[in-house]
Amino acid sequence: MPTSRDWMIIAAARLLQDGERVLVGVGVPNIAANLAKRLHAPGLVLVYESGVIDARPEKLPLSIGDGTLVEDALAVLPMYELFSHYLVRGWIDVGFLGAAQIDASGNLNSTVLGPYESPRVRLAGSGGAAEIATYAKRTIIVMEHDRNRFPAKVDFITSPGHPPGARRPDGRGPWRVVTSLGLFGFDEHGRMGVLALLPGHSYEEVLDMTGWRIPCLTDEFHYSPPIQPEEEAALAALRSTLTIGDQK
Amino acid sequence: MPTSRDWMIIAAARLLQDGERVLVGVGVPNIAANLAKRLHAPGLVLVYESGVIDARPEKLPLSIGDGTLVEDALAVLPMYELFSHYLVRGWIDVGFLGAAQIDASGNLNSTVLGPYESPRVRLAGSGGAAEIATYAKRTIIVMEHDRNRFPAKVDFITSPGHPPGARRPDGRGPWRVVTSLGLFGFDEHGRMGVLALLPGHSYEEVLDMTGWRIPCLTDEFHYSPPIQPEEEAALAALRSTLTIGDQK
Amino acid sequence: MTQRMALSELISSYIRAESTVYLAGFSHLIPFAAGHEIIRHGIKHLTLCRSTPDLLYDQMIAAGVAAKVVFSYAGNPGVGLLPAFRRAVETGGIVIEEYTHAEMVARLEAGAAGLPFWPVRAEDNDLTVQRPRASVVCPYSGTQIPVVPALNPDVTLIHVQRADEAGNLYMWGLPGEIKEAALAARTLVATAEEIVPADSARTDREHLIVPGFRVAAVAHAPYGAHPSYAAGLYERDTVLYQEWNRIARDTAQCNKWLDEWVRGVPDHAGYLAKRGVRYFERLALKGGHDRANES
Amino acid sequence: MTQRMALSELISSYIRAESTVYLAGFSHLIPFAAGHEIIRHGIKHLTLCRSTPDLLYDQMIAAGVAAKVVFSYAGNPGVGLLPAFRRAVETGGIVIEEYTHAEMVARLEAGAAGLPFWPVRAEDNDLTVQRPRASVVCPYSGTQIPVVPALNPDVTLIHVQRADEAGNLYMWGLPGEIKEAALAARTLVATAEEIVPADSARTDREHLIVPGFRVAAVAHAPYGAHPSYAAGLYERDTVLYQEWNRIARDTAQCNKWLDEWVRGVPDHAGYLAKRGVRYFERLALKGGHDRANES
Repeated sequence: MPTSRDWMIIAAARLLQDGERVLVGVGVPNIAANLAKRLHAPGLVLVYESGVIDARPEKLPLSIGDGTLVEDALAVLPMYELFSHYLVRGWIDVGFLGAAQIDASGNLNSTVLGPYESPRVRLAGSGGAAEIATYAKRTIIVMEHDRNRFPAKVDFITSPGHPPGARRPDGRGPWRVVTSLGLFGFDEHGRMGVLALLPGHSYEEVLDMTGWRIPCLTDEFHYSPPIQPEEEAALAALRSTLTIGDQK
Repeated sequence: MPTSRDWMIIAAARLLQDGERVLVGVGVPNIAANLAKRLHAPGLVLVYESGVIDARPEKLPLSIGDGTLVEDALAVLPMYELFSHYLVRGWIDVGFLGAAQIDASGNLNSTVLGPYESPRVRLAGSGGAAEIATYAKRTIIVMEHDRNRFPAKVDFITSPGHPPGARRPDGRGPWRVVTSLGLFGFDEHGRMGVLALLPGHSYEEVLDMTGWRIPCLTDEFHYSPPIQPEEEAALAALRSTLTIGDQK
Repeated sequence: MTQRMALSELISSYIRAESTVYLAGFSHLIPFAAGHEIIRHGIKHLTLCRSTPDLLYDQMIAAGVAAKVVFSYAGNPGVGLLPAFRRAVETGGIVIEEYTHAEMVARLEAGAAGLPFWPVRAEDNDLTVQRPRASVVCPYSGTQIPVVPALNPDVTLIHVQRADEAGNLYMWGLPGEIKEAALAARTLVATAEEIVPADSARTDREHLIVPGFRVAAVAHAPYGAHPSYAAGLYERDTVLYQEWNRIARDTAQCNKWLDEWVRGVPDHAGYLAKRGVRYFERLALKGGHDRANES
Repeated sequence: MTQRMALSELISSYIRAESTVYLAGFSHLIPFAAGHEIIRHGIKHLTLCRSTPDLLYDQMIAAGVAAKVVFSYAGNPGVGLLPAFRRAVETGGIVIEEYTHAEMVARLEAGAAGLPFWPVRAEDNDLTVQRPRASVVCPYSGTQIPVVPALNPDVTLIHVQRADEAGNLYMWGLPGEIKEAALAARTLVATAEEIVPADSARTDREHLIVPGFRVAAVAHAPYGAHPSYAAGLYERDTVLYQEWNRIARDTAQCNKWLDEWVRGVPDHAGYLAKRGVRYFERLALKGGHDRANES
């Protein structure tokens, strides 16, 4: 039986199109991007902030600096060149990120829970997330849906989302959010809303797990198609490339 | 019989010390640096503005971009890195340059004879000469001695020499000038003067060929030692590495 | 010219209390052997810089070496957060100076070029609320261009797969910001998996990271990046990354681990001996050194 | 994705009158075949950029292609000056915009990074009297830092030893400012000595200069850098460099040469056929392609 985490990974993978250049963040986005490449998007160009362009990992990489990303990559650049010559110049189609918190405008927090000067939980920090979220042509965020992670306003803006009252004018910024409950988009005011629900979940559950009154952007909540056998198999195969102890 | 050009090349080569990093300019400096490396300075680190660090050319390179410079080099860098990370950061001991004109302050002209806007002779331009002359720890200039090439004031300052009335405070700037007539240095006011004469030449000849009243910085005009057999042989051997038609 | 010395001598010669050090590495080539030697020497009040502080910096923080961390991403790669770093930040035991990756590497570019600032393309976020970002006015376009200040570490220490006797340093695999950190340093020192005769690596110049004349000293440190990996030589010892994640949540456990594996061994050779030769064999990559030219 | 096309089609598709073009190359890999094709197409009023204009730009100036040259060193390497360039500058037949090498490559760095200016370390000289250099005030140190404006050529055209079908471009030997010029371009096109199947050069990534997605079009042009050289493949045809130095001093001789070797042949294949296969054999380096991994 696929878990809601599996659903989230598969739903995220489906949003990536063959041939796109995707800058892959740590954690669930990494699993989803590698899954997409093994399913419908073999020509997906996996780019990592570690400097790797067009990785073809044999195994599921444990981190963005895993050696498996390097082995058959097209290019392995100094970080400076990747950011300066590729990301901020607009050569990345999709920023594919996780975060600790997201709010109604798609602001992401990867830095701190609580006040910056006296944190309740100190997180890892931006890494490349600030520039990825603002310079990729569009951003897809993947994260577990939980009330603490979906506050009305994030504790700290690591990666700016849409500005107050409007979407970014040039198409950049948050485009889709995939969670363990459903699929979300952004209206013309740059505010997040429900596009579809994953099987077994309800709008009421989303409302309960979200820190603001999140609207629906569609009348059709059904998420389709269901998980396909080949998707489930590919995810299992991807996970099986990890040695015992590395499972995630 | 060595010509005065041979004398100039050998006298220039003698100024380079084993282990120094020398940024080698086109023309005579290139011959002299390669000669030094084959004589007393086998550990001389030949650096070229083309990006080559520690070249070990089999043949006398025809230009700073000659393939022979690349073959056994320690490093072959993008030009930007060579200038930005090595030259202007002070990692070059000796700038070793030629020029079309030099004046009493050691200003060099490689750009134009006559006015810039309506040139009598348009030359090649700075290339790296401006930065080499100002960021190497000291500069040695090698050029044929001729009244037109030794004016009181150059037509155009491509590579700034010493400022008016003083030497550069940090030791940088013109240190020695080797010509077909003699060896020259700079006094505490940053003005060029005679250090030694090549055999067969006189102070009167220098005065005649120089566009200002160039002083003597020493009482001892004798240039010693005379050309040694191994120097003459090494220069001949170096020239013999060129194929017919490439002789210089 | 580069001096060759024992790691212990290198650390005592070049790493001073209160200095700003950049122990480089990116996922691989993390200079663990050198960092542990710093702990052994009891050097204090360091400012530790790296875009990606990880296990090593967490251990150095736990050992009380650091007064400040300058960074852009502090995580245990593929495992989670850094418990000692978290504790230190959450309790105010350490000062942090935080950037994005793009800003951090731009700071090193400025340092490498000998310029006091570097222009970047960047939007404001809450980091720039905490640490307002300066800007300059472009004289051509009239626009405000954000800038970051140069970072010139007092000492950058890098670990490489190969050095030669002349101090030329060669590495392969992910470059991260290793070269920029090396070039920005006031003083650059290195540890190396192997030290080969001068000039014997000369045909491998695509992997030269800096020429020997930039390198003050080099020490031989086989498995000097363990438990991180060295591309082409050995794999990451992920079990230790996971183990630290548990241990480091408890100060007493931390200290016990440091006493056993760092303070309790005389030097890096002692560490290797304590782990045992067989321990490292299972981390060795097939092909070993021969893969240098592929990766 | 990169389109593969004939050189003639590439030139007519991408090189427009009055545009700013950077035919890159540094001593080697000068895109002679492409430049000659531009002459054949009769394209006019180009702004030609390169740090080191050489024989090719001299021929293009002689052919009346250029309105302006942006450069830092205009010489015939190892031979002397550029007669047509000299004549054009001395008679006012062309506009020049002149920098030092360090400034010129800094302009490309700015272009590659998408920033409007770049900071440099530089002193004033008479070039900056002719073309005053702007500066910005460093917000940290308060010092004036000289800057140069970004250079973003409308089209950069580079010649490489190898392209694959996906447009990935590989080169080896002196890099000069080739990569920076490629990255700064609004549109990047290339000619290549050989075009290999997609991915077949993937193990050679130290020599990748840009990935295919940055490349609009690529054309096959064997000996496309002749009479300059292509490291590892063929040597410079120095006799032609010396010959041009004599020919180009006289306008009529210049035109006669251009009529014979450029305008008088239909395309690059025609040029190769006119020279003859045997002609190129003497320029071939021993070892040929196998030397790629050494240089």
